[in-house]
Amino acid sequence: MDIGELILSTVRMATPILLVALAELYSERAGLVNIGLDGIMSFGALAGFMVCFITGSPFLGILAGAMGGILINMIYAYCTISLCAEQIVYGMAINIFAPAVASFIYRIYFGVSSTLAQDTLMKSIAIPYLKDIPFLGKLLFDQTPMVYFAYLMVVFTAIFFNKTKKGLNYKAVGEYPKAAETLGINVIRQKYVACMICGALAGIGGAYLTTCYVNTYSDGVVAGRGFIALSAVIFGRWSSGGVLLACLLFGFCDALQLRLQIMNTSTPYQLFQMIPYVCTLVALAAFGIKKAGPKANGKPYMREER
Amino acid sequence: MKLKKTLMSVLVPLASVILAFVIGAIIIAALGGSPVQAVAYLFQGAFGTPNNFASTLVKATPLIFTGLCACFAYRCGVFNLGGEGQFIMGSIATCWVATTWGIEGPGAMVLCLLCGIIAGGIWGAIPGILKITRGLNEMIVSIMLNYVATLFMGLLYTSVLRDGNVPQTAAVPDATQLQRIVPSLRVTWGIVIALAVAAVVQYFLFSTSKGFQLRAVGLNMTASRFNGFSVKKYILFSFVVSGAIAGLGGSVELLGTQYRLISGYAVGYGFDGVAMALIAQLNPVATVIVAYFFAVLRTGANTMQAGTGVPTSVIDIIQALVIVLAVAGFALVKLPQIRQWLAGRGGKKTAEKKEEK
Amino acid sequence: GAASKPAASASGSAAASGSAAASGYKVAMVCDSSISDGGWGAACYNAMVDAAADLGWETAYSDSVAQSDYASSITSYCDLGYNMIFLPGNQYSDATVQVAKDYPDICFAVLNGAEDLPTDNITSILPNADEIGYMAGALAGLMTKTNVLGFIGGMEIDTTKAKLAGYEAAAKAVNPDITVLSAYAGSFDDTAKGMELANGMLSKNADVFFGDASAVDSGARQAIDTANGDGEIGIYDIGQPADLLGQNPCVICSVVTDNAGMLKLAMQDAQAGSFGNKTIYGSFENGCLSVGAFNDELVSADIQSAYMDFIDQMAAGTFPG
Amino acid sequence: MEEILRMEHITKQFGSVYANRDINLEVRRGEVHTLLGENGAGKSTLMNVLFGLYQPTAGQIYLNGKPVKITSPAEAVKLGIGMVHQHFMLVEAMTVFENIILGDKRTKGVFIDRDARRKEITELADRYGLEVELDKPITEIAVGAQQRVEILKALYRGAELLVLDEPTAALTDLEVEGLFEIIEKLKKENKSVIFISHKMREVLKISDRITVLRAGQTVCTVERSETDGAKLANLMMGRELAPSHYEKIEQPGEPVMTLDHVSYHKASKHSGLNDISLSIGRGEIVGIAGVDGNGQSQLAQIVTGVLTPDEGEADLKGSKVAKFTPNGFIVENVAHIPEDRNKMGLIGNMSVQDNIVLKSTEEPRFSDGHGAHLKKKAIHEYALSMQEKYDIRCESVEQETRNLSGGNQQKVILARELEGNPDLLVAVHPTRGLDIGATRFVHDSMIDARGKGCGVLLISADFDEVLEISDRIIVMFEGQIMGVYPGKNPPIEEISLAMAGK
Ligand SMILES: Nc1ncnc2c1ncn2[C@@H]1O[C@H](COP(=O)(O)OP(=O)(O)OP(=O)(O)O)[C@@H](O)[C@H]1O
Ligand SMILES: Nc1ncnc2c1ncn2[C@@H]1O[C@H](COP(=O)(O)OP(=O)(O)OP(=O)(O)O)[C@@H](O)[C@H]1O
Ligand SMILES: [Mg+2]
Ligand SMILES: [Mg+2]
Repeated sequence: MDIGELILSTVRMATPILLVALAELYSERAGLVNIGLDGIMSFGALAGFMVCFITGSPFLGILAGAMGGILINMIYAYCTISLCAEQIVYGMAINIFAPAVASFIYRIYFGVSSTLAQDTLMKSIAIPYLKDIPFLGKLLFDQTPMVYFAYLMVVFTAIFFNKTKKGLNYKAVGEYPKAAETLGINVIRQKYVACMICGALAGIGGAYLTTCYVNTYSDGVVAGRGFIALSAVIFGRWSSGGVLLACLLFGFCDALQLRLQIMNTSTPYQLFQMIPYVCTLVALAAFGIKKAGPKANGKPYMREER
Repeated sequence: MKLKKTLMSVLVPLASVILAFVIGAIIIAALGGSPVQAVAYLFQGAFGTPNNFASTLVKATPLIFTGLCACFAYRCGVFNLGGEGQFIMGSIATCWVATTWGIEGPGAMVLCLLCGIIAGGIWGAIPGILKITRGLNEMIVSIMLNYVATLFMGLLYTSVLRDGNVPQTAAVPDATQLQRIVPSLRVTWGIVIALAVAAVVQYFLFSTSKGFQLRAVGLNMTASRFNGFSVKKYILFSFVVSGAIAGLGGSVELLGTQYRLISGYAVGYGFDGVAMALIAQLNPVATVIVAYFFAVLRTGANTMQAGTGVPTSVIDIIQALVIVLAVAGFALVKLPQIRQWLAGRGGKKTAEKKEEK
Repeated sequence: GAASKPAASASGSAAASGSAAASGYKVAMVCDSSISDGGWGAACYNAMVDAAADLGWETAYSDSVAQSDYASSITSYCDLGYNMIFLPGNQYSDATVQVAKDYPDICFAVLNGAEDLPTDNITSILPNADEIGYMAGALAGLMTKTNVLGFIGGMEIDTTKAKLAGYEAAAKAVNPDITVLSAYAGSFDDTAKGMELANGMLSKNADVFFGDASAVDSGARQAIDTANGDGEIGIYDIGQPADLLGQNPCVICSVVTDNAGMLKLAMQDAQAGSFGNKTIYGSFENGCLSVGAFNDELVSADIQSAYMDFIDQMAAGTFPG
Repeated sequence: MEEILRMEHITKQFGSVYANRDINLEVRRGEVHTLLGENGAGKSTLMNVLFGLYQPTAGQIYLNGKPVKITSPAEAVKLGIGMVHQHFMLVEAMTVFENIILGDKRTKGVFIDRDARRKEITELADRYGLEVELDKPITEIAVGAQQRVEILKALYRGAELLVLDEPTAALTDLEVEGLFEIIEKLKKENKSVIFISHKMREVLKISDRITVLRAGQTVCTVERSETDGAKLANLMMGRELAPSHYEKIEQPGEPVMTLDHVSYHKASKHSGLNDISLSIGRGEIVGIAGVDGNGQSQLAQIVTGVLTPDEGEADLKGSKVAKFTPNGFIVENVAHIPEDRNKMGLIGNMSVQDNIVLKSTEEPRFSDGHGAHLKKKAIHEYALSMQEKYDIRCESVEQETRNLSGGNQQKVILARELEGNPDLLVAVHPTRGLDIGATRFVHDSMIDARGKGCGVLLISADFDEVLEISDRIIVMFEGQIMGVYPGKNPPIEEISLAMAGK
C-alpha cells in the first residue's frame, strides 16, 4: 500500500470533518449542542457550489458557504437562545429543513440533467520551503488553502480558548451562563456569536466538499459527516487539539478501509466500512472519558430563572 | 387560570402548525399549484380511504417504538441516540429466526418478537455498560453503534442472509407474519403492540416505585445516590429497556410491514424518535400522539406531492417548518415574559389569597 | 473545469410533457434517489419523459423517497388515477407486488425487475447487465497499458455484480493478464467516496475505469481527470448509462442503455391492453444497448475496429466465450 | 451623609408571586446598610433587581440622585455596583485566577496578561487579608475559600456600592472577623456596603442602618443605635422568639455508630480522613467543629454509606458494616441531611410531595405490591400532613421544590429524614442560610430526635451552632481528630485553637 497516498487521503478526508467539528466546538463551548451540522453542511455545500459555478471563483464559493451556514443556523439560534426551545429538536429540524431547501434550489436552478453541473475546484498552493521537506512536504504542504485554513483554525482555536480574555469569557458562557452574566458578559450576544461561528464553519465545511474536494453537488454529498464531527468533538474532549486528533483518526480509518476494500474484493465491504466506527469505539473504551464537556451544555438559559 | 394555561398550550402550537401550512401553501402557490387542493390531497392521503387511514397507522407504528425508546432512556437522564441501531438489531434477530430456523406459525412469531426484544436490549446495553464502567459518553457510542448496526444489516442482506438475485433477505413466512386486525385493511396487530407498550411505559414511569426512582435518577443523579438508589443499575436498566423497546419495534416492523431486510430499511427512525419524544416532553402517551401526527404528515405529504407535483423537497420543507414552528410555539408559552403576561389577570387574586394565609 | 450549462428547469412534474397529441394516459415514477443526481435517477427520469413525449403521456414523479415510503407513494399515484407506475429498480419489487394486488387495473413497470416478478399487471424491464459489462470490459481490455482495471460499484446489487462479472470476463478474454480492482462505495451519492476509491485504485496503477454507482461515478471521474493532469490523457473512463462523452476529458466512450425505448414498449403494451406477465429484455441485439460515441483522439481507429469486432462476436454469442 | 442609592416603589413579580412589593430603600455613602428578613422575604430579589439581573415589574432606581435604568449586570458594573451573590457564581471548570479575571473590562489587550494580573490580585488579596490559592481549580477548594474568591472578585472590580448577599453563611468566625475588617476598610474609603445575613450577632456588629423586609414588603428602616436583636427579630417575623436553651446530655446510650481507625484518601488533607475513631451513642448529639473542608464532608459520607473507607472498620448498631452503600444504611434507619440540599438532598424538578416520600415509595402505606402501584392519593394526603407538621410554606405540595425558599427546602428534607424515627441522624450544615425562625425549627427537631433515642452527628461550620446544641464536641483538622470536648461548659479557647490545628 502506498503510504504517501494514504496520508494524503487521510488529510483530505479529515479536513471537512475537522472544519465542522470545530464549528460544533464553538457551539458547545457556548452551551449549544447543535446536531444540525449535516443540514448546515448541505446548505453550505449548495451555496458554495452555486456561487463557485456562477462566478467561477472557489473563494467566493467558500464565502457563500459561510454566509449560507450562518443564515440557516440563525433559525436554530433564535429558537434555542431566544425562545429557549429544545436544542436537539432544532438540530433535527435543521437536518430536515436545510438539505430540502438546498435540493429545492438546485432543482429549480439546474433542472434535471443526465450529468451533474461542474464547478471550478480550488487549486492547491504549495508553501515554499516547507513543501521541500522530503516525503511529508509534498503531502502536507501542497494542499488547497482551505486545508491550511482548517489547520490554522485548530491552532487559533487553541490559542483563543486558552490564552485570550475573550476566549475565557466565551468558555464561561458554556459553563455557567449566569455567573458570566453577573460578570458583565453579554450571554445572549455571545451565544448568537457562537451560532454564527458555528454556522460559518459548518457552512465552509460543506462548501469545502463542493469547491475543494469534488466539483459537483449532489443531494447526498454530506453523507453523515456532521454526525461524525459531532462525535469527534466529544471524542476530542472539547479541545481543538483533541478534535484534530479525533478527525485524523477518523479520516485515517476511512482512508484505510477504502484501500483495504480495493485489496480484498472477496471480503464483504461492509466489514471494512465498519472499521472507522469500531476503531473509534475501541479507542474510546481504551482511554475512557470522564470529562463531560461544558457544564451548561444543552441547557437553555433564562436570566430570571433560578 | 389552569384551564387558560392548558388552552394556551394547545392553541399556540396549533396556530404554529397552521402557520407552517400557510407558508407551505404560499410556496406551493408560487410553484403554480393550488394550495387548497394541496391540503385536500394531504387529508386524502392520510385519511381519505380506510386503507389510507390504515397506512397512517402502519407508518406510525415504528415511530411510536423509537419515540418510546428515546423517551424511556431520557427519563433516566441518558441520551440514547442509538434507537435506530437497536431497532435494526431487533429486526435482524427477528429476520434471522423467522427465515433460517425453519419454524413457522404464531409460536414462531412470539419467539421472533422475543428475539427482537433481546437483540435490541443487548445492543442498548453496550452504551450503558461503557458508560457505567468506562464513563464513555453514551451519545457518541450509540451513534457509532447505529453505523455498525446498519453496516451489519447490509452485510446480511448482501451476503450472509441474502436470498435470490437482489440484495435482500428472504421474506418472513406468511404464517409467522403479524396478522391484520381486519382482513381488508393493511394495519396489523403491530399498532396494538405499540399502544400496549406505550401504556406499560406510561404506567411504569408514573405509577410504580421503580419508575419513580428512575425518573428521580434522571433528574438528579447525585441526590438519587444519596437517597439510596443505585444510579448505575438504573442507567443500565434504562438502556436495556429502551433498547428492548426499539428492538421490539424492529421486530414488529419486520413481521408486520416490511417482512425482509433491504437497503434503506429503517433509515431515520432513530432520530425521528428522539425528536418526537422531546416534542412530547418525554411523556409516553404524548409520544404516541406526536408519532401519529408525524405519520399523518408523512403519508399525507406523499399524496400531496404526488397530486400537486411539487418537488419532494418542498414537502420536506413544510414538514420541517411544522416542527420548527410547533416547537417554537411550545417554547413561547413557557417563556417567563409570556407566562407573566398569561398570569397577568389572575395574578392579583392568587397573591391576595396567599397573604390571608 | 468545463462548466456544463444548466438544463431547462423542471420544477413541476404534473405538467404535460411532449408535443405529441395527448393520449390521456399518465405515467408516474417513484424513485429513491434524486432525479437531479446526474446519474441513475436522472437517466431514468429522462427515459420516462422521452418515452412519454413520444406517446403523448403525462408524467409525474416522486424522488428521494425513503424505503419505508415506497408503498404509500405508489399508492398515492394509483389513487390519483395514473395508468402506469414506473419503478426504476429491483428494490421496489416488494412494495410493487403489495400495491399491485389492490390495483389490478393499473400497470406497474419495474426496471431491472426479476424475471419471476411479472404478474397480470406487472412487467419487468431488464437490460442485459452481462452485456453491459462485456461491452465495457472489451474496450477496457483493449485500452489498458498497465493491465489493471478499476470498477466502482454503489451498492452490491445483482445488476452491478453482473456488470462487474461481465466486465472482468470480457477484459480477460481480450487480455488474459488483466486484473480488475473493484470496490463498493456503499452509497449512490457520496461523490467524495468515489473520488477516494478511484484514487486508491490509481495508486495501484489502474488505468481504465468503469462504474455503476450513479453520482459516485462523477467523483471517480474527477479523480481520474486530476491524475491525468493538464498533460496527455493516459487514464480513461467508460461511461454509462447515458452517452457521457465530453462530460469529462477522461471519458473515452459510453455503454448506452436505452431505457426509454424499453419503457416505451411497456407503455405501448398498456395502451394495447397487452400489459403484464412479461419481461421486456434490453440487449444489444434489440438495440436497447448500444455503443456510444468514441473519443477519436484517445481511441485509435485500429482499436475502434478491433472493439467493434468483439461487439459483433458478442452479438453472435461467441464473446467472451 | 450623602445618599448614593435610592430604590423607590420596587415591585417584582414571578408569575403570580410577588417577591418584592412596593419596596423603598435608601443607602448613604460610606455606610453599611443591612437588609434583614426571613427566608423568602425578598432580599436577594431586591438586590438582583439592583444588579440588573432581574427587571422590576415596577419602580425606579436612583444612583447619586439620578434616575437610572439597569438593564443588565454589565450596566450595573459600569455604574459602580458590585455584588457577591448568595449562590456562588463560580465557574467550576476554571481556576481561582480565571474566575477572578473573567469578564474583565478594565484592561486592554487581547491576551491574558497573567503575570501582571496575578501581581495585581495578590496585592489586593494581601491588602484585604484574603488568602486564596490562585492556581487551584474551584472544585478543589473548600466552601470558605470559594466565598473568599467571591469577595475578591467583587473587590477586584472595585465597586462604589458593594452588595454582599449572605457572605458569611459559609465562613468561620475568624473569617467573618476578616470580612468585617474589609468592610471597615471600604467604609473608610467612603464606599457603601449593603449587607445581608441571618446572624443577628453579625448584623448588630457591622450595620449602620438596618432595613427590615417581610413577605416582600418594607417594614421599616432603623438606626443600629436605636435597636436591638429582640426588636429586630420581632420586626422581621412579626412575633417574639423566646431565647433558646438546650439541656446537655452527659450519659449517652449504647453506640449506634462506631468508627474504628477509619481512613479515606489519607494523603489529601482537606478532602480525606486520617485514622478517625469515634462513636455516636443513642440519644446524644455529637458535634463536629472545624473549618469547612477538613474532611467533614467525607466523614458524613462515610457514615451514610456514600463513600467506602480505604482503611478501618465501621460498626452500625452493633454489627460490622460489610458494604458501604447509601441504601444499606437507609435500610438500617440512618437519616442524612446532606450539606448541599439542592445537589444532594432534593430532586429539584420533582414536587414537594414526591421529595417527601422519595425514600419510602415501596412501603405498603404508599404503594401496593412493593412499589408495583403507587397510591397517589395516600402520598398526597401524607404530604399535606407533613406540610402542616413541618410548616412547609409552598403554594401546593405539587409545586417543584426548586422554587421553594431555602428554609422551606430544608424543611422538606427534615420531613423526609426525621419521620422514620431514625436511629442515626447525620446533619451537615443543617441551618446554613436559614433565618432565625427556621434555624430554631431545625434545632428543635434535632433535639426532638435525640429525645427519641436517635444518635445525631452534627457537622457544622457555624461554631455557635455546634456549641449550642452538641452534647459532645469533636474538632477536626486536616482529616484528623484534634480533640474531644464535653458539650456542657466547653473550653472555648482550647477548641478554637484546636480548630486552627494548634
Ligand atoms: N417560583 C415560585 N413560583 C411560585 N411560588 C413560589 C415560587 N417561589 C416561592 N413561591 C411561594 O411563595 C411563597 C413565599 O415563599 P417563601 O419561601 O419566601 O416563604 P417564607 O415564609 O419566607 O419561607 P421560610 O419558611 O423559608 O422563611 C411560598 O408560598 C412559596 O412556596
Ligand atoms: N427566579 C425566580 N423565579 C421564581 N420565583 C422566585 C425567583 N427568585 C425568587 N423567587 C421567589 O421570590 C421570593 C423571594 O425570594 P428571595 O430569594 O428574594 O428571598 P430572600 O429574602 O433572599 O430569602 P433567603 O433568605 O432565603 O435568601 C421567594 O418566594 C422566592 O421563591
Ligand atoms: Mg422561606
Ligand atoms: Mg436570598
